[in-house]
Amino acid sequence: MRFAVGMPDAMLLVARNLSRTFRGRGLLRRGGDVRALRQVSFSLAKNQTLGIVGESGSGKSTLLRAILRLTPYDSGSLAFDGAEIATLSGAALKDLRRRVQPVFQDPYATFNPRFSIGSSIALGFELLGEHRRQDIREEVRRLLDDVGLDPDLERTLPHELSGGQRQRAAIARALAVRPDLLLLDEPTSALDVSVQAQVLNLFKDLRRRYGFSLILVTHDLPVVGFMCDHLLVMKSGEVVERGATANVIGNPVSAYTRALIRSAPEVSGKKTQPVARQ
Amino acid sequence: MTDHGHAGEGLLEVEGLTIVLRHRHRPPATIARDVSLRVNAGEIVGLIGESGSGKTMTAKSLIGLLPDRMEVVSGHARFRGRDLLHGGDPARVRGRDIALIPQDALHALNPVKTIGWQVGEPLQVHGGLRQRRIATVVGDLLERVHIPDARRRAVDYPHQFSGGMQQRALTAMALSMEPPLILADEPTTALDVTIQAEIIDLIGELRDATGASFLFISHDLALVSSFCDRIYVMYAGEIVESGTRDAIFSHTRHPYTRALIGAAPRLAGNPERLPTIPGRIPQPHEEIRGCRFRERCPEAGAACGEAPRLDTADGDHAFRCWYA
Amino acid sequence: MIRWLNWRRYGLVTVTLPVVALVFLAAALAPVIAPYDPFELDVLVMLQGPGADHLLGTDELGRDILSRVIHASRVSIVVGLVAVAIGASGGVLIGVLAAHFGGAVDSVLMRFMEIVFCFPAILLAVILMANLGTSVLNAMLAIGIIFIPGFARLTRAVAQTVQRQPFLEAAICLGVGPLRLVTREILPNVIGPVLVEAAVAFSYAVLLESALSFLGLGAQPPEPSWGNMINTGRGFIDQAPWISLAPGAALFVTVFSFNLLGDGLRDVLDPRLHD
Amino acid sequence: MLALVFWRLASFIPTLIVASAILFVAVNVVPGSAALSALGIHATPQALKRFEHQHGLDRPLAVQYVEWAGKALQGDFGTSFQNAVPVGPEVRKRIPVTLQLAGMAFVVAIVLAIPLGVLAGFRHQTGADGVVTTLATLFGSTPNFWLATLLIWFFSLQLGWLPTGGYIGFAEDPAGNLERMLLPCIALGVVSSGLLIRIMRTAVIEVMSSNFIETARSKGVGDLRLVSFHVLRNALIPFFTVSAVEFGFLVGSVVIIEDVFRIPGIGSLVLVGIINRDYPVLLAAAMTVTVIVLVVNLIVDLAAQVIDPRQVRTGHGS
Repeated sequence: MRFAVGMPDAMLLVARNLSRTFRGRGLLRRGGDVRALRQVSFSLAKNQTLGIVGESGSGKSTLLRAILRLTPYDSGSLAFDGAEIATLSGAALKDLRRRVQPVFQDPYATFNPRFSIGSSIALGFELLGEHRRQDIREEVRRLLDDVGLDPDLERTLPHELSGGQRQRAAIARALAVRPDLLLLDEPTSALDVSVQAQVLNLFKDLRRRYGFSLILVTHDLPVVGFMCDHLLVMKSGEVVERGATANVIGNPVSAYTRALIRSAPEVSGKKTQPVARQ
Repeated sequence: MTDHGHAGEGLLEVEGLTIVLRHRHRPPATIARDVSLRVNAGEIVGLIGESGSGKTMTAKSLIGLLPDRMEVVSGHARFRGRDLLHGGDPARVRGRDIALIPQDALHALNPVKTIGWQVGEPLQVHGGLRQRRIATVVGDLLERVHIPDARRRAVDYPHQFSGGMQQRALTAMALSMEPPLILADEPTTALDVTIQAEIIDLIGELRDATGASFLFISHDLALVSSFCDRIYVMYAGEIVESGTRDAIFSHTRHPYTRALIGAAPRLAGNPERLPTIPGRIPQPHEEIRGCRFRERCPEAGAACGEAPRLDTADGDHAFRCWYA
Repeated sequence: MIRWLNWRRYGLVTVTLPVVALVFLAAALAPVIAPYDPFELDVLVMLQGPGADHLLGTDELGRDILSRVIHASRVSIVVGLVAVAIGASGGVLIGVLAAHFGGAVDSVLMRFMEIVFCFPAILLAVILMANLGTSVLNAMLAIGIIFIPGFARLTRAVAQTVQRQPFLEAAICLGVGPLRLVTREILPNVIGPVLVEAAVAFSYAVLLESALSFLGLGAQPPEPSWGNMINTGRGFIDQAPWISLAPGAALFVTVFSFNLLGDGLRDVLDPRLHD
Repeated sequence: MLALVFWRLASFIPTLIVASAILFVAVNVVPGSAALSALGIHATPQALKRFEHQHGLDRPLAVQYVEWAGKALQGDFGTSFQNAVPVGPEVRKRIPVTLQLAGMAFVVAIVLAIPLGVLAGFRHQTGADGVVTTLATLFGSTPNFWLATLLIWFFSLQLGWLPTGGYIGFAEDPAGNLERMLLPCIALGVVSSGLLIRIMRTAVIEVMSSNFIETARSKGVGDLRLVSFHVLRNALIPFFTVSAVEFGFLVGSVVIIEDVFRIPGIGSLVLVGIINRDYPVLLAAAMTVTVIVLVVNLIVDLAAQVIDPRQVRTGHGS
C-alpha cells in the first residue's frame, strides 16, 4: 500500500528493503543471530507524521537508530532527502545531524548530569553557529518559554526537574538546531497520563509553529491514533501493516494488528481481549 | 468463594489511613491522607493514581513494607476484622493472608534462585509442608498460571523466562498460600500490551477460580476500566473518587477523574488537542489550604478554600468535591 | 556552566580537610616549625623518652623524633603528589583512548593494563626500585607507573558508562564532533571519580613509599622518612618504642585522613545525590 | 558455560606470557648491573665481560627471555649468581610457607569482612553501619609493617605470649607453627579486611536495594532467612571477584611481612635476590609470587561464573 502521495522530491525519508541482522556472539555462534530489520520499506513525505508501532523486539528502535546513523544497516537503502544515510560524511553528515533530531524515552538520561538545562540547550545554538554568543542565552530562554517551561529553569540541573519538565527541555534542545525531522522514541511512556497529554499537545503545537516532520516510535497504539497521520506496524523486524492511521485502526488487515488493537486499553469500560496464548 | 464469616463487611477495611515521610531537616510530608477503602471478598478493586499520588505506599503499609522513614500516623486497616497496623507481626500476614504481585518482573525475582524455589518459598516459610510436597504444589501453581511445560521449567532461573512468563511466575508465587487478598502493584507496567492483556485475563481467571480478592494498583485508568469491579482514584495522597466501574466511567463526578479520563488518547476519534490538566501534581511536603486539586481545577469556586470531605452520593459512589 | 559540587553533602570533607591541610602545612613549613635540626646528633640524649625537651623523645643517635617526623612528611607528600600525577595523567589518557577507539585498541590496551593491575603492586615497586636504584625520585616513578593501570581501568569504565548514556547519543545527534564529545561530555563526568580515586591513591602512595623506605629501598638514611624511621625503631622497640610509634602514627593519620577525604569527595562530587 | 570456562583458561596463557615478560624486563631494566654486583665493584672489565658471556647476559633481552621462560617451564630457574646453587629447589621449598601465610591471612580477612560487611550493608545508614565503615577505613589505613611491629612489641615483648618471628614447619610442630604464624596473619589479614569489608558492604547494599528483596519480604521471609538465602549469595558474586585483587595486594605484602617476622618464604627470597642482585633468584621468586596471584584470580573468576546462574546458557527458548 502506497500512502506517501505527492511528488517524489517531496519525500523526506525513503527506506527500501532495509535489513539488519545482529550476529550472535560466541565461539560456535549457533542460532544466536537476531534479524532486527527484514526488508523494511516505507516513505515519509515532508510535513508528514508517521507512527511506528511494535512491541519489544519488533525492530522499531533499530530502525530509528539507523535513521539517526547511530547503527548501520546490512542491505537495502535508507535515504534522507535523497541522500543515502550510510554514505554521508563530512558536511553532509553534519547536515543530517542538524536536520534530524531525536527525543528519547527517558528524559533524565538524555541530559549530561553535570550541565545545567540551559547549557545543554545552548549547545545546539552554538553548533548551529548562527547566533552571537551573547544572544544565545536569550534564544535559550525563548525556546524554554516555547516548550512551556519557565525560562528561569535554565540554571537548574537535570535531576532538579520533574519528568515532564525534562522531556520539555529535551524537546527544546532538539528544536534549537531547527530540525526538519523529529524522531520520537517512546517520548511519553515514562510520563503520567496527564503529563503525557500536555507533552503530546506540545508536539502538535510546535509542529504547527516550526513545521517539522515527525516519526513517533511507540508501543502505545492510542498515542499514534492521536498523533500520526500514517502508521507502520512492525513485528519481529518486519512491517506487517502500513497505511493511513484511521484506515489501519478502523480496518486492520493483519492478525497481529488486530491483536494490538484488541489489547490496547482504552477508557470505555470495554473488556480487553487477550491474544491467543503461546 | 472464600467465606470469611463477616457478612456485609469487607475483607479489607481501611479507614482514615495517614502516612507521613519523616525528614531530618524539614517537617514531615504527608504521603497518604485520610485514606479509606474497602475490598470485598472475590472483588477486583482498582487503586488508581499518577506517580506521587500515594497509591503504592497505601498498599505497602498494609503489609508493613513501608520504606524506612515512612510511617502510618493514624487510621485503621482491618483484615477480616483483625487490625493490620497496630500490634501483630506483619511478616506473619505477608504471603499467607495478603500476598503481593510486584511490578518489574525481572528485578522482582532473585537471579540466583530457581523459579520453582522462589514460587515455593512462601510454603517453606509459612506451611509445614515436606520438600517433595512443595515441589508438587509448585508444579501445580505454575500450571495454573499457564506456564507451558511447567514442571520441567520450575528448575529454570529467572533470566531464562520471558517477561510475561516471569510475571506469571510471580503470580503463582502470590497464589501459593491461597491468600484471600492479593495486592497487585502495577504488575503489567513493564510488559508489552499483548502480554499485558494476557496477565489481566489471568487475574480475572484466578479470581473466578479461587475466589481471591485483588487490589490492583495502577497509574493507567484505561487499563483498569476494562476489568475492575470497583475503583478508587487517588490524587496527591487523597482518595478523590470511588465507586463501581460504571459509576466512575459513566457517571464521573470529580473534576480530576474527568480530566484524567479525557487526557488519555483513544485509538480513534481523538480531538485535535487532548484536554489537559494545567500545572502539576503538588509535592507531598507542599502545604495546601482547602481542596488539593483546587489550583488545577477548572470548576473550582469559593467553597474550595475549605477542604471537601469524601461524600457518598448514591450508594457506593463517593467523591471529594464541593461542586460535583 | 558546570556545577561540580553538591555542598549539602560536605560533612566528611569539612572534618578531614583540616587534618589534610595540617599535614601539607607541616611538610611545607618543616624547617620553620620543627623544633630541632632533624640531622643534629646529640649523644647525650640518645634514646630519651618523650619529655619537655623532646616532645616525642629522641632516637638512637639522639636526634629529635618530632623534628624528624615533621621533615619526613615532605618525602611522603612529594612522592604521593608526583606519583598520583603520573598515575592519573597516564591512566586517564589510556582509559579515554581505550574507551574512545574501542575494538582492537581497547582490547590490547586494557588486557595489558589488566595484567599489570593483577600484579602485586608492592612486588613490582620493590623490583623497579631495586633496579632503578634507591632514591626518592625513583620511588615516585615506580609508584606512579604502578598507579597507571588503576586509573586507566577506572577512566575507561566511567567513560564507557558515559558512552552508553542517552545524553551522549543526544549530543552526537546534535552534531557534536569527536573532540568536543570527549572534552565536553565525557571528561567532566570522568573527573569526579578520578579525583576520588586520586585521594585514595595518594594515601596508597604514601603507604607504598613508606613500605619501600621500610625495606631500605626508598629514602636513604640519614634523610628521614616515616618508613625508614619505623624500620630503625624496630631495633630499639623494647627500650624505645616511641622511635617506631611516632612516625607510624603520623603515617597512619595521614593515610586515614586521605581515605576519608576520598569518601567525602565521593559524596560531594556526585551531582545526583541529594538529601 | 563450558565455552566460557574454556576461554578463561585459554586467555590465561597470554596473561602468563605478558606477566612474565613484564617481570623479566623489570628485573633486567638496568643492563650490566648483574655482573657488577655479582663480582663486586673492583672487578676488571674483562672479568665482567666473561661473567656476562658465561651467563648469556650479553645477548638481546628477548633471546634471554625466551631461553629463561623455556627453562622455567620445565622447572629450571637457573643457578644462583651468589652461590651457584640451583634456584628451583629453593623456591619449591619456600612455596608452602608463603601459601600458608597468605592463605591463612586471607581467611582472617574474609572472616572479618563477610559478617561485618553484611552487618553494615544490612543496617545501611544506621549507627552500626557508621561504626563498621569507620573501622574498615581504620583497618585499611594501617601500614601492615607498622602493625606488625606493634604486634611484636605488645604480644611478644611486653606480654611474652608469642615468639617474635621465625618459622617451624606445620608437620614438625603444629603448635609451634601456628604460634609463629598467628601475628603475621593478623598483621596481613586485618589490614586487608579494611577493603574487603567495604566491598562486602557495597555488595550487600546493592543487593538490598534490589526489588527481589521486597518480593521476599512480601512473602513473609524474616531477616535471617532473607540474609542467608537472598542477600548472601547475590552479594558474594561481586565480593569474590573484587576480593581477588585484594588477594594480590596481600600476597605482595608478604614480601614485607616475611621480612619483619623472619619467615623463610618466597617474599623474603625476593628481598634476598634484591640485596644480592642475584637475578635468577629474584626472577624465580617474583615469578612465583605472580603466578600464585594470577592463579588465584583465575580460580576466583571461574568460581564466580560457576555460582552465577546467569552465566548458564539458556536451555529453553526464552
